[in-house]
Amino acid sequence: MPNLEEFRQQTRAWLEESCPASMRNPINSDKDQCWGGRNWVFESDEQRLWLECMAERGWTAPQWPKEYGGGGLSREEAKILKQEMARITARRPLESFGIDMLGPALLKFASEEQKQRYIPEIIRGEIRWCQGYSEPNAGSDLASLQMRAEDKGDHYLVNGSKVWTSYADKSDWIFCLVRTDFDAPKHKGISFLLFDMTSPGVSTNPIKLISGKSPFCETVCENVKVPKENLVGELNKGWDIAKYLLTHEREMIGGFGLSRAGTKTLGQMAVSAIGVADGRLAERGIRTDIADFEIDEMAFALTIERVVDEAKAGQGTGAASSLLKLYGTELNKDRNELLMSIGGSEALAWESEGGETQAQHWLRSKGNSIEGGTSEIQLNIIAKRILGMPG
Amino acid sequence: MPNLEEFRQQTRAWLEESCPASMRNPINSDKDQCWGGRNWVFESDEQRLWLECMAERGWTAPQWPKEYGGGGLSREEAKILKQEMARITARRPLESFGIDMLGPALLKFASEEQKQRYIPEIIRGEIRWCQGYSEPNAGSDLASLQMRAEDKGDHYLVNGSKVWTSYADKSDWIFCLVRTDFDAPKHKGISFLLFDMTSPGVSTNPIKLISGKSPFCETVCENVKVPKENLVGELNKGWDIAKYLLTHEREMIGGFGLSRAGTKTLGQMAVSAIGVADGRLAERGIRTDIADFEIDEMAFALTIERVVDEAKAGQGTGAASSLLKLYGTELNKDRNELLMSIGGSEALAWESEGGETQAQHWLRSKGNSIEGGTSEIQLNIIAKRILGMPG
Amino acid sequence: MALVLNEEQQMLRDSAKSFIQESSPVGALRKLRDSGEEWSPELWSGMAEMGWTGIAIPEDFGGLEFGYVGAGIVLEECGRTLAASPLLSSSFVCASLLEAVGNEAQKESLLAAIAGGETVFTLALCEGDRFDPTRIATTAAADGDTYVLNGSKKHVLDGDLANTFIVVARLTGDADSEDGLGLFLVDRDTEGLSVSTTLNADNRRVGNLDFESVRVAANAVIGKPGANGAALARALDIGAALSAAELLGVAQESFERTLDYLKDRKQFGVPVASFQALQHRAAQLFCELELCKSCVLKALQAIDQDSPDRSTLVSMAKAKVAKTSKLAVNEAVQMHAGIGMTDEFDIGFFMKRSAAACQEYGDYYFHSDRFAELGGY
Amino acid sequence: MALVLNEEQQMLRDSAKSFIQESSPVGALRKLRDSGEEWSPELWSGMAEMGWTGIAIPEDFGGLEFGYVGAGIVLEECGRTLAASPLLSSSFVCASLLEAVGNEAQKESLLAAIAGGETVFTLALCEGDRFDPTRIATTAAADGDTYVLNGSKKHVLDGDLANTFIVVARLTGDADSEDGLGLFLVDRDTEGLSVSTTLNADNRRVGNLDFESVRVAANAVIGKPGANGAALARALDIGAALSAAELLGVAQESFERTLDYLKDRKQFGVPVASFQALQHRAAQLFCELELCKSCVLKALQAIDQDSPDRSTLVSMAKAKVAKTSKLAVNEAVQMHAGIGMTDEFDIGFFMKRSAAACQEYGDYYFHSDRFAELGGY
Repeated sequence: MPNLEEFRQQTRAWLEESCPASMRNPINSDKDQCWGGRNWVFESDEQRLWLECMAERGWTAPQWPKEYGGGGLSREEAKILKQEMARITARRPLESFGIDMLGPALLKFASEEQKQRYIPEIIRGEIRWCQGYSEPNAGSDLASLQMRAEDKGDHYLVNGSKVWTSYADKSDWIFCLVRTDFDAPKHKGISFLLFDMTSPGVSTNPIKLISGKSPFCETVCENVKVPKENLVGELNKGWDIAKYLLTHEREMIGGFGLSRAGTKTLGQMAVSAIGVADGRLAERGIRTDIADFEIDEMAFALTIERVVDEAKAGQGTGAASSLLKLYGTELNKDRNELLMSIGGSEALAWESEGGETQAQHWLRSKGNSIEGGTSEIQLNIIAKRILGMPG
Repeated sequence: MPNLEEFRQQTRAWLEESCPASMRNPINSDKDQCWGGRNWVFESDEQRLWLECMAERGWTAPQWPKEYGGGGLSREEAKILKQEMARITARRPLESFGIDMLGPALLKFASEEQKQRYIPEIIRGEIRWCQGYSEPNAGSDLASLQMRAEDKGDHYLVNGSKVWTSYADKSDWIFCLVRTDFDAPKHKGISFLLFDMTSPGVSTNPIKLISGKSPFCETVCENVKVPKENLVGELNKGWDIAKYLLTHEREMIGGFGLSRAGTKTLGQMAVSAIGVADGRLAERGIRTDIADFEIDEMAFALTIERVVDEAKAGQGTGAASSLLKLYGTELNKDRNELLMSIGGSEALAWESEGGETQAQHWLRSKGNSIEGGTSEIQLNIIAKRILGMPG
Repeated sequence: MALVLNEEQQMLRDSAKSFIQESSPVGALRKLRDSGEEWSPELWSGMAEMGWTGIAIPEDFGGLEFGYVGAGIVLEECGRTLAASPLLSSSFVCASLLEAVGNEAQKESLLAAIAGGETVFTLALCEGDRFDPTRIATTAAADGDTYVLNGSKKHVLDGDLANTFIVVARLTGDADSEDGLGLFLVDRDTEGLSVSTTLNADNRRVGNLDFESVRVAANAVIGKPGANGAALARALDIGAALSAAELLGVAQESFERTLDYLKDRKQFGVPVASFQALQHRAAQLFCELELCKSCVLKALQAIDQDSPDRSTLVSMAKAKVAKTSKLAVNEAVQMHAGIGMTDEFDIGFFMKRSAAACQEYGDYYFHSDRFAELGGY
Repeated sequence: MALVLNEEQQMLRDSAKSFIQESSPVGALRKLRDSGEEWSPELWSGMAEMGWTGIAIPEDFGGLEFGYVGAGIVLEECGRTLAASPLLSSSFVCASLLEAVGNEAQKESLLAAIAGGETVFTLALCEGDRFDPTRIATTAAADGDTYVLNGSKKHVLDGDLANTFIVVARLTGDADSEDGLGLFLVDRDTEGLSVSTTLNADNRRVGNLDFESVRVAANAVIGKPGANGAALARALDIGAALSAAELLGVAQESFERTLDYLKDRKQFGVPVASFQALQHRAAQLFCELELCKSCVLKALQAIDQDSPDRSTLVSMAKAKVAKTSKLAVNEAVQMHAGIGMTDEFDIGFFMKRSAAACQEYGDYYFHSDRFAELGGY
């Protein structure tokens, strides 16, 4: 297809010209990742510039419709853009839950006014969003949520708490599941609401994890007034939006299993750390476990590839997200257990000068199989929805 | 305790004198194990003689009361007898479900007349017993059994089928769980019945397993008349007896994990089969798995030892039988999987001149975690009875 | 290349499935076993008519040139019904060797005969009980332009059916050295060759071969003696990858049968499939099987594309599928419980075939070790 | 010897449990961490008053002579509340070395001081990141009747608390040879010794030692240089077995806390403990823990009885408990789910301590390898 080749050439030329040199460096600290929003302090002019010129073309959200400020690219063009950015190791201009989570749901469920209001802001990185699903004591039983939004005529009055709201303390707005019908069966009284985090009555509290500091917060709402126009989709039909978002989230988290592609393999790291005897890794028990892990890791990567290719070929089952979430997160835990064994006593160290320690990565990985729906929930979903087991 | 030492000396002397030379040889074929009963054909005069002289002293059932023909020995004396028999590698004079299973239940639940009638016969090996618990389609849900025993005034009329009745085709009598109340909740309408296998209406059918021939049968009863005096314990209270027997059976089957004590270890067998490289078993993956297995095997053997010692010291939880059944049978399956890997292609052979092949042992071992209550049932029991988990 | 079957391959799968389900359901294996037979010549003729015997052979030599992805599709379906045939030995492994290093005359005559299913070849390689393609003590001594073979081979797959053996024998070097091997065509009835067979748990027979001064003519030498390493390695990768494909069929079918059984069977008044502990185990096994599907397809594509990662991908596939298949058949028998232990019920046949196929062309241990070695650790 | 605690040992367990639960519950660890401290000198004094610092030391040298089963009981209870102390390093491992090869003067003075908790010793052995008691490159050069040490040691347990190090250094041979090692007492403030410490995930600090021409006087040499192999091997077995005992306490307590949590916590309207999949996992873990109890007791008895199988039993125990403890803490966090990931909740402390204790005196891989080696394969 000649126009794709042309698109590639143009994109390459534009990127070469537009992407500042420092935006091609590897990510070294949190500040290197631009999250945008009202209170974002750009670490450099180049960071600001890069966001602005990408946002102008809608390339912070390349496949979103042009009418809302998106890039309007086809899947093939978006892939080319990604490849060309990778070619010059360009950073993502904007990290955003608005783009990764909320946006797709808005495009599917929101009213025209809502799309026109919220989506351009998201694309330009002007509003930073956070997500409010889980609640204290709800856990895997997400639909048992208790945050209330009472109809007060011209507004909803919101009361309750959310947990695991990532970056709630740094976000401008929240998208949120709330209970709007208090008598209906639990899945049926839930609505999807947006509100400004600066509304009176909203407070946030960072949560410390076993691995140390975290972006997670507890978010408490006390008599928060939310305009009724902030309801997305139908009243009491918020669960459909939640399911759509959760499936999306599962796929992202499942990707963890592969997040270190391109770096050294575990086997190579083990050879560096442990050494070789008789032509093989000196610690044979670990060698066997590493081989098992790497086989699974490769098989999992191929499975992602197959799922994507099947979807393209119209053969997909559409039920892969639970499998990917389950397997990817369990693999990442295995990987970290092996890294702890390979590292030996050195891996136990808690403090380091350069970012997180291996021990902290290891502890953090334990949350992978909990957040976004526990492994047990994924197994239930697979058993019931895919395998058709009753009960 | 001087009288124990005296008992040991006397026992040793008596065994030396009484145990025929051929009864000290290892068991090589099925006929070497004497099961007694009406139709038993002794393989030699010595086999008959050994049974008779041991039975005369009650030493086929050393700890049973003297009044019914038992040995009347204390636990310590019985242990000495066992040790002294082991010292000269004397065979067990009688294999018997009457001794291993039925007898203890009779001593606990039967009437005086029943004890006097059945127990001496068991001790002398005159009646061979089989067990009728499981039924086709009942599986783990033992209490859902359907074999009916209707009260016909002077007798019960028995109809239904049992499966997994070991050696039913060779046995004289059966002890059996039957339904006597058809309206009560399922555990509450069950009774414990004994009857003669030559009764009109009883037929047996051997069951072939995936591993080949087996002692298991299906036993069908069509209008079998059973005298009412053959009921053991109270009417409709048979489930208590069943539970007592099952706990007993679990402990026996769990012992499988250790049945090869004294022979070569798996590691040694692997060294013979696979050879050594760089001072270790040449196949390192198998080596790791063997070490894991042998550690578990040793830990399991020590756990049996600990359970026994704790029971002696009055510290026992009394809940160990499910653990032993579960772990012992799973270990035996692991052992056989490893033997298949160690043996390689040779282990796949189906026919051999000397008894069962490794492949047959391997396939047979798969039944260990099913018979006598599946592993899943043992896990349920542990979770609920020991760990107190609800539901 | 997309990790997905193309339209042609999907059609092949559909036709393979319907042919094998009809002509060789699991009941056919039971009948063979009960009558003391190992294979069905009628099934073999049917396979030849379907073109399976030549599916991976170039069109020039009478084959369909469908590649090894196609061969894998066929064998996976055979695995699902446990259909026994020498397809893997003859039409895939031996044919690949002949195609790679045979001379034109050999290819013309032999490949066409294999493609037509008129003859059966098998590879006589291993001499011990564990798969070890390098430990070869059987010798081939040059005598003019002929060779004289001495030694023995064990556990030769389809050893009772094969008309001709491709024998791997040593020209030079120690029993352990990788070089110095030659490939020789030896007919079953050659003087000095004695063949005995062993019945295995899966009702297939393997051959044990003894060579006592077996003379091989010049035209029965394949390739260049001492220089067939790459072709042999590729043939063994083909064997391992296709054995993984067959095993995937075995495992997948046991899983599906078990799932159906759990849904049908009631205990404590509810379907057994409603017990959460079994649901989670089934879901876990499902995931493993999904990974296996990806591995097998990728390994077969790697062969067809002559990928530099071929051996790594093949070892990944065989190791992963062997491990998963073992889990699948163990879960199958355990979840069927009592009835699964009876010979009357078919599920035990899957366990038996799985154990044998796990070992063919290298077991889990062999391939995970090779995977690590190729990974540089 | 019966595989059961005798009455005296049971009383010890009861008193140890109530002392440690009261004086050092898990909250004490949190407080130490939050205030940047590693240990509590008050707790240490309390332990000394209880006699724990001398529990395995002969009465002649001021100890209780309660044996290593007694030491294990104490450490298991410490494991349950994650109580940090240098008991294992000082009172058990170093004391056993001094008792075995120290001369009378050393025993009189040093063992009594250890037994009274007045001083803290630790063993400076490993030089790499994985436990390897034979790879010793630190040298000890004789100079008259003194020795001069050069080299370094890593990850020395309780390296920040110890007043005195027992340093393993090489007199002769390569870095890998098992013979030629000497044991040297080096005080913390000796000239030429520099000590830095690293904070680990479990809030304990390990030491990194550098020896630059550190001169050791004749009376600071323990045992006969080059001939302490058996004593060192025994001391390391003591370390591994007691580390298994502590780890058993960690694992058992995480299991029990998790079980309680599952019973309390409701999801979908029922207690989480009523889900069968979790029940089966809990039951499986229960079985593994029961096996661990048997292993640990047997290994400690083997030390007390000087059994010829001591090393095999110790490696069995450490390998089994390390594997089980890892499972236990992983299940604990997973089953606590979200709240288990928060620092606010205590269960994460068990995961951290488990990882560290798993590695002390050899991890699962080290001990399962040694188990196989001792088993002749």
